[in-house]
Parts: sequence; C-alpha cells; structure tokens
Amino acid sequence: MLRAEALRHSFGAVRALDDVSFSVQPGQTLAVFGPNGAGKTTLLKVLAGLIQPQRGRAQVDGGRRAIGWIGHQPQLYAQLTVRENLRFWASLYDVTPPGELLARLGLEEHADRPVRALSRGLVQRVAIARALTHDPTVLLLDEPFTGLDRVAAEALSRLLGQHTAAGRATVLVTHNVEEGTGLATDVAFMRAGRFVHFAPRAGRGPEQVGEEYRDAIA
Amino acid sequence: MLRAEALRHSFGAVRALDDVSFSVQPGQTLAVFGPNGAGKTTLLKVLAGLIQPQRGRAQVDGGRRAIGWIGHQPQLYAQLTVRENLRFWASLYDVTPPGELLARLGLEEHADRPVRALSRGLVQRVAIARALTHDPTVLLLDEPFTGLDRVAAEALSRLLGQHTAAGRATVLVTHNVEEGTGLATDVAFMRAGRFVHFAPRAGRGPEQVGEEYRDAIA
Amino acid sequence: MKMLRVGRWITAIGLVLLAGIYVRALAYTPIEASQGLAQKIFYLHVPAAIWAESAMILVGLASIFYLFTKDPRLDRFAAASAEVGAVFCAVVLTTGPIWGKPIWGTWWTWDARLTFTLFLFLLYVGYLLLRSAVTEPATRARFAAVLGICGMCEVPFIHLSVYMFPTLHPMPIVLQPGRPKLPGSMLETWALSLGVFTLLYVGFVVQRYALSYLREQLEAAGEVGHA
Amino acid sequence: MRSPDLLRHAWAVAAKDLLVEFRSRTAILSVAVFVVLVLVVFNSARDPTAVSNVDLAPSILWVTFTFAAILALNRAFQIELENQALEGLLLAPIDRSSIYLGKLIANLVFVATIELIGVPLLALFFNVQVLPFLLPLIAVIALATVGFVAVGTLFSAMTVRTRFAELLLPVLLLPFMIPPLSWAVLATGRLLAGRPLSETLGWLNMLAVYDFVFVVLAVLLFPATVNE
Amino acid sequence: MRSPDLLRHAWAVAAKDLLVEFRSRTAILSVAVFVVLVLVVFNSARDPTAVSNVDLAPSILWVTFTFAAILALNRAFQIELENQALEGLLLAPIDRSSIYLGKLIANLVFVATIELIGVPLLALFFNVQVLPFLLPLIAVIALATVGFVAVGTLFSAMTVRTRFAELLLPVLLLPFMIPPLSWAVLATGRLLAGRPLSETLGWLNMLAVYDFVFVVLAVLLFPATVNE
Ligand code: HEM
Ligand SMILES: Nc1ncnc2c1ncn2[C@@H]1O[C@H](COP(=O)(O)OP(=O)(O)OP(=O)(O)O)[C@@H](O)[C@H]1O
Ligand SMILES: Nc1ncnc2c1ncn2[C@@H]1O[C@H](COP(=O)(O)OP(=O)(O)OP(=O)(O)O)[C@@H](O)[C@H]1O
Ligand SMILES: [Mg+2]
Ligand SMILES: [Mg+2]
Repeated sequence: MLRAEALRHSFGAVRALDDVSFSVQPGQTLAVFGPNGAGKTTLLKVLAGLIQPQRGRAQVDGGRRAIGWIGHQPQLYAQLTVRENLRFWASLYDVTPPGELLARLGLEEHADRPVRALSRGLVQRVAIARALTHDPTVLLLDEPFTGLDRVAAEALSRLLGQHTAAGRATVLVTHNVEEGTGLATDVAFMRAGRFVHFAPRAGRGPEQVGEEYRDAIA
Repeated sequence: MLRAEALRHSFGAVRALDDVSFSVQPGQTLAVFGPNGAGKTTLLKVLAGLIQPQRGRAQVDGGRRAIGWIGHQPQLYAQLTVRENLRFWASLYDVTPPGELLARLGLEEHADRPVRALSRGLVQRVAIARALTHDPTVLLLDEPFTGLDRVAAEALSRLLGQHTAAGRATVLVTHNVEEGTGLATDVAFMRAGRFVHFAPRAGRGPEQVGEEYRDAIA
Repeated sequence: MKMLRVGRWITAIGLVLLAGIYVRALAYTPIEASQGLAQKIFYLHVPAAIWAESAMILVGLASIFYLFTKDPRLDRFAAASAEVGAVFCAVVLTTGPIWGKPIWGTWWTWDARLTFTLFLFLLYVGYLLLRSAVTEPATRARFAAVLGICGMCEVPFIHLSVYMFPTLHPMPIVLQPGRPKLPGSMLETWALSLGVFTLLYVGFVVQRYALSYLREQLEAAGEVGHA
Repeated sequence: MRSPDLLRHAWAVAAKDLLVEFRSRTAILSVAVFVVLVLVVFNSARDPTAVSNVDLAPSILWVTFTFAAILALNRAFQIELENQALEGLLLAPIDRSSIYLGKLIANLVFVATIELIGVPLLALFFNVQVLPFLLPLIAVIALATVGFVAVGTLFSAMTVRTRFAELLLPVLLLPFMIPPLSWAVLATGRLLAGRPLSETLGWLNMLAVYDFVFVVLAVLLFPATVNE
Repeated sequence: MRSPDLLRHAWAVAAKDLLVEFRSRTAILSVAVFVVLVLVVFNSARDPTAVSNVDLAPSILWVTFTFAAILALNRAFQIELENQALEGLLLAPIDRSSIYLGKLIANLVFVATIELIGVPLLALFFNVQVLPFLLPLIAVIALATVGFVAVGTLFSAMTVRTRFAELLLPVLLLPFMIPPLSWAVLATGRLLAGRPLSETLGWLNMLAVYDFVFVVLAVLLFPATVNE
C-alpha cells in the first residue's frame, strides 16, 4: 500500500531524512512520534510526492488519487466559503463532496461562511473534510488534531477508526502519545531523521509507549 | 492586574463575545476552555487591545509593555534568523534578549537559522521566546502548546509555573484539559461568547474539570 | 423615515428652483459678448465646482472631528458629503467639456485645472471605494477619516493650480482675492444659482445620511435576529 | 491523461481563481480606475505642448496593458501560496498542465477585462478614432496578450516562490514581452494612423506564430516548474 | 513618549525592514534590471521616428519612479502581514508614529536606491546630459519622492488590510501623487533643457510645502490607521 525505501533528504546541512525504510499495509495505522525537527513533516511530504527525496524511493499504491493529506497549513482559499472550497477540491478528484462529512465534523452551520472568518479549530475541521472528500485509501496526517476541540477530536478519531477498519492505510504524525497510540496498529519513533524504533503496537498502552518513547529519544 | 468588564463583540452576525466579565490577580492563572469558535481568541485579542470591543472595557495594569502574547500565528519574520527576530522584538521593548531563554527552549543550535527553514514546533518555540523576552507581567496565551514536542511542552510548563510563582497573571487558552488544569489556579468554560463557568480550580483534578467541562458544554 | 422625506423635499424644491434659475438666465440675463449662449452653462458649472470642492473640505472637517469624538454621525455625514461631492464633481466634468467644445474647440485638454478636477473626482471615487473595501464599521470609519483629511488638504493645491501652471481655463473670477469682476446681473444670477446648489447639496446629503442610517439599523437588526 | 479531463480540470482551476477575484466586489471598479489613472499619469507627466497625442497613444496603451498584466500575473500564484493551496493542487490527481491552463485562462480573463475597459478610455482621452479599425485592433490586442500572458503565467509559477517575486517576475518576463509588444505597438500605430490593413498583416502573422510557439512550450514546460 | 525613543524605535523598524529586503540577495539586482527594462519598454514601445528623446525623458523617468514606488509601498506592509507580525508591532509599547516613521525610512531608502540606479541609466539610454544639473536634479527628485512616499506609506497601511490592495493603493494614491509628480516633471524638463535654475525654484518651493503638509499630516494620522 505504502512503501518507503532508504529515504534520505537534506536541507543544506540539515539532514531531515536519514535512511528511512518501512511499509504500511491495508488496515494498518502507523503512528510516528518524534521531537521537533526530527523530520516527520519531511517524511510525509516525501511520501506524498511533494518533495523528491535525494536518495531512496517512496511509493503509494494508487498514486496521487489515493492520498488524503492533512498538513500544517489548511490548503484552503480564505476568500471562498467552506462549501465552495470543498466543491472545488472535490472537482479535481472528479467526485462530489459527501454531504454527511460536514455534519460529522460539526461544520453545517458554518458551511456558507468564508474560511477567512472561521476560527482556527473550524478551519482545521474544514481541512480534514477536504482531505477526506475523495475517499482516499492512504491517509498522511501531520498533527491533524491541532486546534480541534474535544468533540471534533473525537469525531476525527472515529472517522480514522472507520477508515482503518475499511482496510485503508494511515500514517499519523502527532505529539500526543495518548491520542496517537489509541489509533495506531504500529508505532515508530523518529529522531534526527532516523527511525529509532519501528514495531507493531502489539497491545502496548499509551503509558508503555510513552515511556519507551522517552527512553528512545533521550 | 487584568480586568474585563461586560465585553461584547460581534463579527457581522456572529456574536464572538457576549457579556464577559472577570478579573485575574497577580499569581493567578486562568485557564479558558471552550469549543471551536467559542470566542477564546477574540477574548484574548480584546484583552491585548488588538480588537476594540463594541461594548465593555478591558484593562491591563502596566499597559502594552506588561503584555506577553502568544497567538495562533508566530509573529516572526520568516527571512530573519531566530536571533535577529528576538533582537528586533526585544529592541522595541528596550531590552536585550535574555540568552538563557534560547537554551531553556532548546533553540541554541537553531539560533542562526532563518525562521522559514524551521519546523513547526521549532517556530512555536521561537514564538514563545519572543513573548517572554521582555519579562512581561501579564501573559495572554492562545494554545501555546501547539506543535511542541514533549520536552518543549515540559519546558514551557516549567516556565509558566515560575512565572505564576513570581506573582504574574496569566490567561491560558487550550483544548488540552489536562495540561490546562495542571497550570491553572482558576478555570473558565466558554460557549458561544459567554463564560458558562468561572471559578477557582480549588483542588479539582483534570478528570473532574474535564467532566464538568463536558457537562457545561453539552 | 422622516429625515429621508425631508431630504427628498429639499432636493425637489432645489430642482424646481434650478429650473427657475435657468429661465432667468436664458430670458433675463444678458448674453456674454465673446462666448454667446455657451456662457449660460456658467450658472451650472461654477456653483457645482464650488460645491465639489467645498464638499471635500466638509468631509475633511467631519473626519477631523470624527477622529476625536468617534461619533458615527460624523462618519455618516462624511460619507454622504463625499457621495454628493462626487456627483457635483461629475457635473463639473460634464458641463466643462460641453462648454469647452464651442469655446476651445476641444472637449478636453490636459491642463492643470482640468486634470486636477479629474483627480478630485478620482479622490472621491477612491474614498468611496475604500469605504466599500472595508467591512468592519469602526475600521472603515477611521480609514475613511484619514483619507478625508488628506483629501481636504489637497483641495487648496487644486484650487490654486491655475496660478501655478499655464492653463486655458479662466482664472478665478468670483472666488479670488480682491473684488469680483462680473457684470451685476450675471453676478446676481450666479449668486442665486449658488444658493440653489447649496440647497441641492443639503437635500442630497440629508437623503444619503438617512439612507446610510437606515442601512446600519437594518444591519444591527439582522445581527440581533441571527444571534 | 485524456484531454477532456485536462480541460475540465483547467476550467475548475480557472473558475475558482475568478471566483476568488470576484468575491471582492470592488474588483472590476478598481481595475477600471486603475487603467484611468495610468492613462492620466502618462498624460499629465508629460509636457502637454511638446508631444502630440496620436504618436504616443499606442505606446501608452501597451505600457498600460503590460503593467496591468504583470500585476495580474503576480496575483495568480499568490492566491495559491496563502494557505499552501499550491501543495494541494500538486497533490490532486490532475495533469499538471491543467493547472497551467487554468491559470492561463483566469489571467486572460483578467487582462482582457482590463483591456476592454482600457481601449475605450484611450480613445476618449487621446481623442483617437478606434471604431473604423475595431476588428483588426482586437486581433492585435488578443494575439499579443495571449503571447505574453502565456509566458508570464509560466514564469510567475517559478518566481512566486522566490522572495521579490514582484520585482523578479518582470525581470524574467520582459525580454519575452519585448518582441510581441513591439510588434503590437507598431501594428497598433499603423492601424490608428489609418494605414491599409495589409501593412499590419505581417505583424499579425508574427504574433500568431509567437503565440503558438510559446503556448505550446509553456504547456510542455509547466510540469517542470512545479515538480519539487 | 520622548522623541529620542520615537526615533530609535523607528530606526529599529526600518533596519529590520531593510534587513528583510537585503536577505533576498536578488533584491538590488532585480531593481536594477527592473529599471532597465522599464526604460527599454518605453523605448521600444514607441515609434522611434515620431517622438524625440529629450521631450520624453522626464515623463519616463517619473513614470518609472512612480511604479517602482508603488511596488515598494506594497511590499512594506506585506512583510508585516505574513505571520501577523503587524499585530506584534501593535502590541509593542512603542508610539504608533514610530512604526510609520520606520516604514517611511525603509521605503525612502528603497525608492532612493531605485532612483540612484535609474537616473544614470536614463542619461545613458536617452542620451541626455544630467551632470551639469546634478544638484538641482537631486533636489527635485528628493523633494518629490519624500512627498509621495510619505502619503503612500500612510495609505499602504490602510489598503494592505483590504482585498485588492495592489489595485486599491494606486487608486487612492495617484490623486495625491499627481501634484508633486507634475511639478517634478516640469522642473525636470526645465533642468534637462538647460534653462536657468531660477525657473525651477517655484516648483521646488511648492514641492517643499507639499512635503511639509503631508509628512506632518501622515505622522499625525498614522495612529488612526492602526488602532483596531
Ligand atoms: C473641461 C472641463 C472643465 C473643468 C474640469 C473645469 C473645472 C472648474 C472648476 C473646478 C472650477 C472651480 C474653480 C474654483 O473655484 O476653484 C471652475 C470654475 C470656472 N470655470 Fe471651469 N472647468 C472646465 C471647463 C471650463 C470652460 C470650457 C470654461 C469657459 C471657458 C470654464 C469657465 C469657468 C469659469 C468662468 C469658472 C469660475 C471661476 C471662478 O470664479 O472661480 N470652465 N471650473
Ligand atoms: N524548506 C526547508 N528549508 C530548510 N530546512 C528545512 C525545510 N523544511 C524543513 N527543514 C528542516 O528539516 C528538519 C526537519 O523538519 P520537519 O519539518 O520535517 O520536522 P518535524 O519532525 O515535522 O518537526 P515538528 O514536530 O516541529 O513539526 C528541521 O531541522 C527543519 O528545520
Ligand atoms: N475576523 C473575523 N471575521 C469574521 N468572523 C470572525 C473573525 N474572527 C473570528 N470570527 C468568528 O468569531 C467566532 C469566535 O472566533 P474565535 O477565533 O474567537 O474562536 P476560538 O474560541 O478561538 O476558536 P478556536 O478554538 O477554533 O480557536 C467564530 O465563529 C469565528 O468564526
Ligand atoms: Mg512537522
Ligand atoms: Mg482560537
């Protein structure tokens, strides 16, 4: 579904990816934890094809159409309304935006407001809706819970759970070990561009993963 | 230290603040929880004087010099290095940036890189340093933990704890009830522009506050 | 609303009187020797020009007081005055060429007075554009006030431009230092028409003011209804 | 990729751009006033006694259009940078050429609007006759505009991600704008001077060839400017 | 607020702006090439047989400077919008006028750089003598530039927070640029034609009065454009 082979990438003197290899199968969710600047965002961008890695190869079955992406920036047009944004992005994937997504993310009453007038958390919800409109089979999520309130965070967790149950693959980057572990089937720790740990979660709880993470990073 | 009297503000038809009054004394930390779009950011902007409320009055002892602000956006110049940014902002407050702040936030090795080359979490650390350089007596923090890794989040918690111990006032907006309650002396829940709960924390733990929050919002 | 009705009445009376002025001008005032009938447009052109400039001054004065008092009525007045000033400016810019074609043989030349009047018009347009580009009322009022004050300071430069450039356009005859050099009955007709234009200015401004007040009330009501 | 898809996606991108532009209700009015101002600046910035109108009209027309086009081009990709929407476009399973075509269409509509306002204003202000030569004039303007907007859209895709895009874009662009521009000026001058149409046919042919070469080139090269 | 503070903070703001501009190493080069290209456009966009050089030189010089100034002004506040740094400036305990002054200084340095490059290029391309009149020419350029950059900086603080800032700014600004610009063009024309200095003194005086009125006005009014 998703394969990374010996990825390496540097920005000038900074090594952002240093020999990263892994693969994610259908139904798996890989949670990637790592300190700031470890290279998590760079990894996701390489997987999505937004950055051409200097060495190695990333491959996603189904190509760009299969990818759903939530990044640090919402990728929305601030002057357009929520509905217009979703309709535009959906049209690039030749689908119509599923109406119930707005309802599940609590966006119905905001659907006709321009994105620039929304609060941070509401914008993040629209970004989530945007990433899921075309029913992607591979999700690349960079701190998708940012700015979400409790209700929205739970809605997202539920959506991601269904997604995994339906046999799709997810790579999830987050700093919240609890949230991340809850959703993960596999866990990786990243430090200075390297995977220092990569294993199935295998029943470990958030506390145990958190402790191992602390040790691995220190 | 910090007083808000009957604040009201609307953006067009959206009522973002609806009769909010409270005050924060030295040594207090008010944690404000609320769903997306409740008006938390608007409240902080009104307190900082960035938005003139349509009704009511906000007052901060010591004026603009006393305020330290962390917002949704880092307020940094992407082309300048970390050090240059801090030096510039410090010069507007007629101080020199304290050197140990960089060390405490783990920014020393990044100090001479331009902000545009930093990862999200590193940028957020610089924004924190920026807000604290002039040793403010009132902190207005809008989701300051966003994007921070564990180590940085702990460093920030420690900084905020010292700040409160030194008799300063803080208003902290966050969606993480655990983190927020841990730092708070007072807790407020906000919904649709109103404070629906505002009381001293009085020994309540995160679970209890979380439960009350859930009930208050529902 | 009462004010709107009052404004409409004043305007209507002004328009009737304007027709009267032209009856007087065509029937009872002597025909100017060198220009012939074309000079009759004088009674439309000059008062409109004077009010086009005065309206900007009034916008500026209202803006200064607005910045001190933050009274929304002053902002509303400034907006109304700018709209009416723009209309009068447009009148000058149409009557001028109509007059110029027989006298100068061309509709338009790029001399200083004409160009600067055009820019006064664009100043009005810019002012109104700026108002429409900002949605937040308080910000809109402050931005508009800043532009209005700058506009006011620009007017003397426009008024004096005839002295600074070689120009085809006549030097000030009435509004000049020293005594007006205009035959008595022309001066009388001119004074009457200036009075009528003053009435028109007041009528228009009262109407625009009332309209913008109504619109604000509606916005406020919509806001309450929605919340 | 099938070509109906290409066009459909291009149209989606263009429609979105135009909608973003249209949302600010002041747009068309601002453009109109902008053109007026440029024309007036040229007029009042010169000594009115020294130079005659008809000689200058073509140059001023084309310099105005050039500057307006540069402003428009800068906006085209600025829209995509705001929230990193460009990354979203690059992630979408659409042919990269359709992004280029969409941008091109939006820019052409934008510049055409400016020209539609500019020509009558020019005729008015400079007191020149355009009605008798309207069709050939439209042909000249259309051909020249397509040429430099095509190249400009390509370059703005590259410069937008550098600092100083506003200054760098003209630097790269103008060498390519000079040829169609000077042909267009010469053709316009002939037309306005009332010379026979046959005299301008040569320029029209040159413009058409230039357009063809650069539109094809730009469509082919665009993918190379966006792949990271 | 004491006035040394005012100046110190203004300088801090200006120095930061200039550093941001300087960071993009292409800046000076781009500006230079930009001026060259505008001059070339004017040259090749007109029929060389119809109009003589010396008559056009002042207009072209000033139209070039005007457009460059508008580009520069737009950048000035764009820098502050990127990461909402403007909010940071507004939160700082500095007099709002010092933000204005700082922006004014940075803009003046920027535009002066363009002019420093533009004048010799103009002399070169148009084959006009500037050396004999260098000092009065500098006086004219300096006075006119201060006038319109002062007003422009004020307006760009407002328009930057509206949509279509790039188009709205010239609309608002040009009515205010026309008087100093036309005086400057006339004065430049006289100078380059080798007329006695006394003929331009009147224009210089007007420019000085205009500068004085609008710089004072701008410093006083700027706080009103930023208070939310
Ligand atoms: C073509 C466009 C024209 C424009 C834009 C224009 C503009 C103006 C303006 C702004 C004024 C007000 C002067 C002031 O009080 O500051 C004025 C006054 C006047 N205009 Fe015109 N004008 C034009 C054409 C003409 C023509 C063709 C004539 C007649 C030959 C003319 C004759 C006058 C006279 C006699 C005054 C009164 C001067 C005074 O008493 O102050 N104008 N015009
Ligand atoms: N465009 C770029 N130019 C230069 N350096 C970059 C660029 N993008 C990332 N880097 C550097 O590469 C390293 C990895 O960055 P990346 O954004 O992948 O980190 P991250 O793991 O996502 O961190 P965070 O948790 O803070 O988001 C960092 O040191 C960062 O400064
Ligand atoms: N500039 C603006 N224009 C129009 N509406 C706005 C503007 N800023 C905020 N709002 C609206 O005001 C309401 C409150 O927004 P605010 O940003 O204060 O929410 P918040 O509590 O900070 O939410 P979040 O948790 O998502 O950050 C929202 O409905 C938002 O859409
Ligand atoms: Mg990251
Ligand atoms: Mg918020």
